[in-house]
Amino acid sequence: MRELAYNQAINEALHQAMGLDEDVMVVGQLVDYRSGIFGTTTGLLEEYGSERVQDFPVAESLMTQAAIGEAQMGMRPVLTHQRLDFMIYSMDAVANWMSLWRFKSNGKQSLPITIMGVVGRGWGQGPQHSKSFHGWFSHLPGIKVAMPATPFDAKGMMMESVFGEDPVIFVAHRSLFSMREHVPEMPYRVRFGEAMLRRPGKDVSIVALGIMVPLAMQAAELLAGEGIEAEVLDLRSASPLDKEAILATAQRTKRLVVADPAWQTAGVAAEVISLVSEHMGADLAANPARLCLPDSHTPMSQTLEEQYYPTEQDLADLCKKML
Amino acid sequence: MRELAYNQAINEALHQAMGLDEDVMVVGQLVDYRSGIFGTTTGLLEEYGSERVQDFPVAESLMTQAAIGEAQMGMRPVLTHQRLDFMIYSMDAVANWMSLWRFKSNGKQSLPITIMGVVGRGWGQGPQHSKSFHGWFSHLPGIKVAMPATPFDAKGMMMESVFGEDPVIFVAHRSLFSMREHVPEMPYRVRFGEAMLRRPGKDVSIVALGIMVPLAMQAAELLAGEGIEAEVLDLRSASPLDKEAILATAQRTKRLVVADPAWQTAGVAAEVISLVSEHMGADLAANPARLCLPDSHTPMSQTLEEQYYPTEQDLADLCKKML
Amino acid sequence: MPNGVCTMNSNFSQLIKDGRYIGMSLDGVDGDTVWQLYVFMQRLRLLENAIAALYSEQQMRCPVHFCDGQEAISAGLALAIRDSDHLFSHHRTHGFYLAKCREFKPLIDEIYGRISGASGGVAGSQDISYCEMNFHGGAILAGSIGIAAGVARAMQIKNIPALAFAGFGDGAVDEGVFWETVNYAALQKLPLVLVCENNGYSAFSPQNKRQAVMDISAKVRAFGMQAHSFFGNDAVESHRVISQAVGAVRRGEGPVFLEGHTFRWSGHVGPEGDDQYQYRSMQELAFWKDNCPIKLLEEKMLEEGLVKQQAIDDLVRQIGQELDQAFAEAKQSPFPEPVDWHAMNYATQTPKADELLAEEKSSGFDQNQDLAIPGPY
Amino acid sequence: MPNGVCTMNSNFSQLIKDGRYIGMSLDGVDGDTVWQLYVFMQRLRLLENAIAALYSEQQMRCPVHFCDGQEAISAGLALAIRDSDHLFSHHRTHGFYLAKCREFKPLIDEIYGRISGASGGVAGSQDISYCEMNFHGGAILAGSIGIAAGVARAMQIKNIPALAFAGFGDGAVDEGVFWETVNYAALQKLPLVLVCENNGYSAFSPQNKRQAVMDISAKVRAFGMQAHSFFGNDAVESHRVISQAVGAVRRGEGPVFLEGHTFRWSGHVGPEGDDQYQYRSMQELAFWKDNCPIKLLEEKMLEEGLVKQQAIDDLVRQIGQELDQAFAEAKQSPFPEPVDWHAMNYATQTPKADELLAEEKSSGFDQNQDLAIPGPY
Ligand SMILES: Cc1ncc(C[n+]2csc(CCOP(=O)(O)OP(=O)(O)O)c2C)c(N)n1
Ligand SMILES: Cc1ncc(C[n+]2csc(CCOP(=O)(O)OP(=O)(O)O)c2C)c(N)n1
Ligand SMILES: [Mg+2]
Ligand SMILES: [Mg+2]
Repeated sequence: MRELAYNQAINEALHQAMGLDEDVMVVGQLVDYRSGIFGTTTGLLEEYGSERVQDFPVAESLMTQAAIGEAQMGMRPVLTHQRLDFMIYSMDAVANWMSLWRFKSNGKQSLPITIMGVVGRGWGQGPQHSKSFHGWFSHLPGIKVAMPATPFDAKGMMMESVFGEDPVIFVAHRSLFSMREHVPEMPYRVRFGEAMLRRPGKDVSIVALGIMVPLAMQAAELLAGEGIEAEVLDLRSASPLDKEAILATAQRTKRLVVADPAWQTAGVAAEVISLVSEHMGADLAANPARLCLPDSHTPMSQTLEEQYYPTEQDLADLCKKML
Repeated sequence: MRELAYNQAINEALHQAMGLDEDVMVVGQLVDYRSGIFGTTTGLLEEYGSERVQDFPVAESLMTQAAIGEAQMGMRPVLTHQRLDFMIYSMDAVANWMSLWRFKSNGKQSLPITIMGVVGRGWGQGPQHSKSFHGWFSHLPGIKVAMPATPFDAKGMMMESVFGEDPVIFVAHRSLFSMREHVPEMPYRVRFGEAMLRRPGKDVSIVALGIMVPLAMQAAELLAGEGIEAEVLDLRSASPLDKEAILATAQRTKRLVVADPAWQTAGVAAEVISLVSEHMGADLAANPARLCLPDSHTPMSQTLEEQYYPTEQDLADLCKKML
Repeated sequence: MPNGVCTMNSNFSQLIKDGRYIGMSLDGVDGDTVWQLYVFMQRLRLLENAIAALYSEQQMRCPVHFCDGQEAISAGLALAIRDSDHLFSHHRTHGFYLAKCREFKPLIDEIYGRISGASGGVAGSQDISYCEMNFHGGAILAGSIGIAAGVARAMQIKNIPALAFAGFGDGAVDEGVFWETVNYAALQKLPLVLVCENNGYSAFSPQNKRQAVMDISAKVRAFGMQAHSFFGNDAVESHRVISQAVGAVRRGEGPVFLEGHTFRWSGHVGPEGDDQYQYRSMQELAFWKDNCPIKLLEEKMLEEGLVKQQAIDDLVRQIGQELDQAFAEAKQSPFPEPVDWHAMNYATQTPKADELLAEEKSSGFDQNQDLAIPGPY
Repeated sequence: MPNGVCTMNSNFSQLIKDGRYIGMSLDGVDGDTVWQLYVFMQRLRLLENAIAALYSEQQMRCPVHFCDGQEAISAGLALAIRDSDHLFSHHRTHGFYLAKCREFKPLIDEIYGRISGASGGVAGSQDISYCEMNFHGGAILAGSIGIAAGVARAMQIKNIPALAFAGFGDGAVDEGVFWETVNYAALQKLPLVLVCENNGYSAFSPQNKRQAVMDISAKVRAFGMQAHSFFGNDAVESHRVISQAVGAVRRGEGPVFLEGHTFRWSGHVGPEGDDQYQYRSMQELAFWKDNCPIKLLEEKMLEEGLVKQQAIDDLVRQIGQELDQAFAEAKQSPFPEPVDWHAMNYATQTPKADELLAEEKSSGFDQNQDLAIPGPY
């Protein structure tokens, strides 16, 4: 079976999407150079030309505003940011316009815009090149948030984002880009709000997001070595959340750990725990727990980075404390 | 005892702060006109002059960047936005610079900046004039978030924001501005992370934030009429949260309702429920609950506004369901 | 020109004599066009007067920004814009709305928060859109100017023979994203028309308190975009400048910036007035009232015998009747039903995805792979 | 000038003959100053060469942006800036850092992530600050230019006799906030110096692909700010233009924008090079290498007999030794200790509040009050 790396899976999704529909366009700084945003946009220019594959001035705010206009005219723009941090310049466009356009038009218009932000991690990215604001985006009505953890999902969620009708923030962790797995060749979809049970288990549920998913799988492996069966639920989208799947896994194991690659306070992990507590807190066999990043900006120095990012062992330990 | 309205309390805080320390400055569109940002900045120009009380171009992004520079030079700028929505233009300055400046300087510099954002509600403010992003701000490390619900707190938290060392987002709900109570004349402080028990009760805890506090008090009154004793905890700051007080009230009543004037998903209400669930979920006598805004943008039409904003009756009903 | 008339750059001083604008001429403009300009202005003025008069009934429960005194710019625009064009407006929507959508009713119903409003009552005066007419408002300054640029870009890519317009004030020019838009539009030669109603103030703050250089057109030109400014209370000149410039954009000559110098009579927001805050001089206001765009044109038309007083009176009466009826209907119109919040904010169908994408099952992820550590970048 | 040298506006074409810059003159600049410029450039070049050479050891674990080929601009800056001035740098920090901070060690230690680094190892090359020296870096484009404006504004308010500087590239000029800053600086006549290293590219994207008008200085002037551009590989001219302009700012004549046209030899980031992506022509690179700022000055100095080859060789050797020692020390320097994350992000003391504010008890809130419903605004 054919394998692709995560970045190649996104690249294939964009190639196919542009081939399927001439309204699809890809816009962002350097999308039309061979390096192609870490390989995700490579080759698009040669195939689809410079109108549809467009470099952009360093003007993130306008880039999103313009996409809103393009989407109104039936285009399906995919925007890229080499770091999600740069996207913050466009928050007015995102929060004050894009997210509420459908609402404000009384449901008459939709904006099928996909904004891919790459989240850095490691090699001293530091505080301005490593932030993942998926918690912010999931708080905001009117947009969806994709956080694919595998190449299969990366392709399928990119396709779903491009050909869906709502604006999507597509959070891609740079460190996942080399991960490989079988990716079907046909254009397929992975729907929003459909979590995936990556590993069944009866003792404890790890609900994980994005780059925490491989960590959760490794933690489950560690736990298995000690005879503990952890279930791993990959949320895949941070908004909407698959509430049913979350409640179902919590119901099965009665123990919940949420692993979210973001600051702990008031993020998606808190939302997952709230959901479960509201619906079935009384049924849990142990108090739920979170594994997140510290509520701190990201240090550059390697020794500090090592403290900053939690490990599979940290996650396994947290699960064990619950038993 | 002397009473002041909420806006007058802020105004007095600014007057006193500017009088106490010549490094305090007030900056924002129209701060130097007699209308004075709904009365909060009235009279400052006449007393402290146009260098320290400064109108600003409609350039919110620069306004915050400039404040970061001013704070480095020892100034204590207070920025104002007539609607918090306008502040979103400055999110790069807030998230990529202000919030991480102390961290990035390795603790050598601090930025005592206060940014007051006024949240609209009612009279058809609509989706671009009514958003409160306190959930976003409490997710972000390196900044504090004030949400005073009363004139006393408005003055004390403004003082504490101005003379503290960390950047503060000061969320002021426009609808509170006419509320009156006794406000001491001397310059005093209300610390961050110190919640206030506004009403004791033994049956259920309502943990409330900002404009939800008066609503919670009214709901408690309604409940009292039915023989139910609700405890009301006013968080006062959305970041840091007073974890101890939250856990203490939950421990007392074993029933928790969080009332947060923001979209429900992944906001401060979720954080409060998570905190409690993580620490003592098993001790609760009922599953916790939230009263928030719907995950929707704000409609203009009066009939829709009435559906959009929850009432004290909604809150009382939610509490009753728990008993 | 009186002291404190800071809203005008000196280009126009020779057109003012003893406090009166003397530059108006009907040369090269036919009588029918002049009448259309006049009708447009009267309709807009009377509409706003009616809103102002009825506002205290507290049935129009949304912020309302009046453009009385500024009618000549949207009048010129109304004659140049086509149905297939798109127009984006800032918060002061009424003039721009009327230029694009013509009908009173969808606006009035919207201000009353009724389901029959252009936006079904969810948006009100400052955020109104009328999608069917390619009209879109919004109350955050400058934001929608970039959206208009995106519409223009799509028109360019798709070879759609139409233009994107954005209408805004001198305040929006303070925002950085405005300059991002100017640069991008010039760079891509977009079919974009920027219409600036420079009324000299952003709320209470005069332009010279916010901008080091008053001549916005000169700044825009430095970025490589065509720019024209004109005396914005002269409806005929407004028509001339706008239609000429728009013609050039339609011929593919690239984007243009148009700046009409004008003045708002009302307060910044609401009908109550805000002159108690003394942010502008009464002398300045008097100058602009003396040079009311409607009066200037009316006098010229009468002077040149283009029209009789009777026709004007008939027009005013007829617009009044139309307005009476529209307001009466609006008040009877139903409010929106209880809504499904989710459906208001998210699409419920994905027809395109359904058409193009297959369902596939993941074969399961191999977790025994190391994460990459990004290199220097 | 070869084809594809898009980084230069035509103002400089008469200074180039047969691919060589012929504009250099030492007129009015004393030998000592020339030597200082030269020493600065050699120190910067050799520092970066050493970083590049050792980078593959994987001990400098952070993104590093080199400015080899661009040394003349920071050399000119180094001579004009004072300790009490503040300097804000973009991601390409090394030249700006050295202009302000002079010492190698705090930078090298920072790049190695050590506690002895200028930022204690939390920031690395692209985010480094050295607060004690009033130097601040940051990797988000344009953001810190506005921060510099704020520093300048505070200096103005507090009557501090110093200036704020911001160093950045042509990419930052794309951002709207840059224009907000230019407008505000001109409006307030801030003691601010903007230094643009225009190397013609934002990463791979050439300026003419991003900006409709190439002459940044002309655009800045249209906003009411003084602006000067110069051939940025001529260190003497850089010194002349910068020191003259800075002098004027010090005399209170308002802000200035300075634009040196130059070129980076290395790849955008990291030592590996990125010319495999073919975003720039080899001819263009060759032109700029032929006109290396160090070589141009060295030849001139030797030609005019200002210096002997021996002195140059001694200098290079001595800098090499200094660097060897600094790198050796950096590698021995301790890493940061485990940290208290909270204390890293929040102040632990509030001395000012403690001094000025009393403790008070609320007397309890009367909830029987109605919320206000805001009116039109
Ligand atoms: C980003 C943003 N900042 C501030 C405001 C508040 N505001 C509403 S209208 C207005 C004045 C705008 O002036 P101008 O653009 O000249 O238009 P005018 O009202 O004069 O027609 C301001 C500052 C806003 N709506 N958006
Ligand atoms: C807001 C923002 N957008 C994008 C980037 C990514 N980025 C890093 S350096 C760079 C190129 C900057 O070019 P320029 O300003 O000319 O400086 P140079 O690298 O040429 O010295 C870009 C686009 C960024 N750091 N910040
Ligand atoms: Mg205006
Ligand atoms: Mg550059």
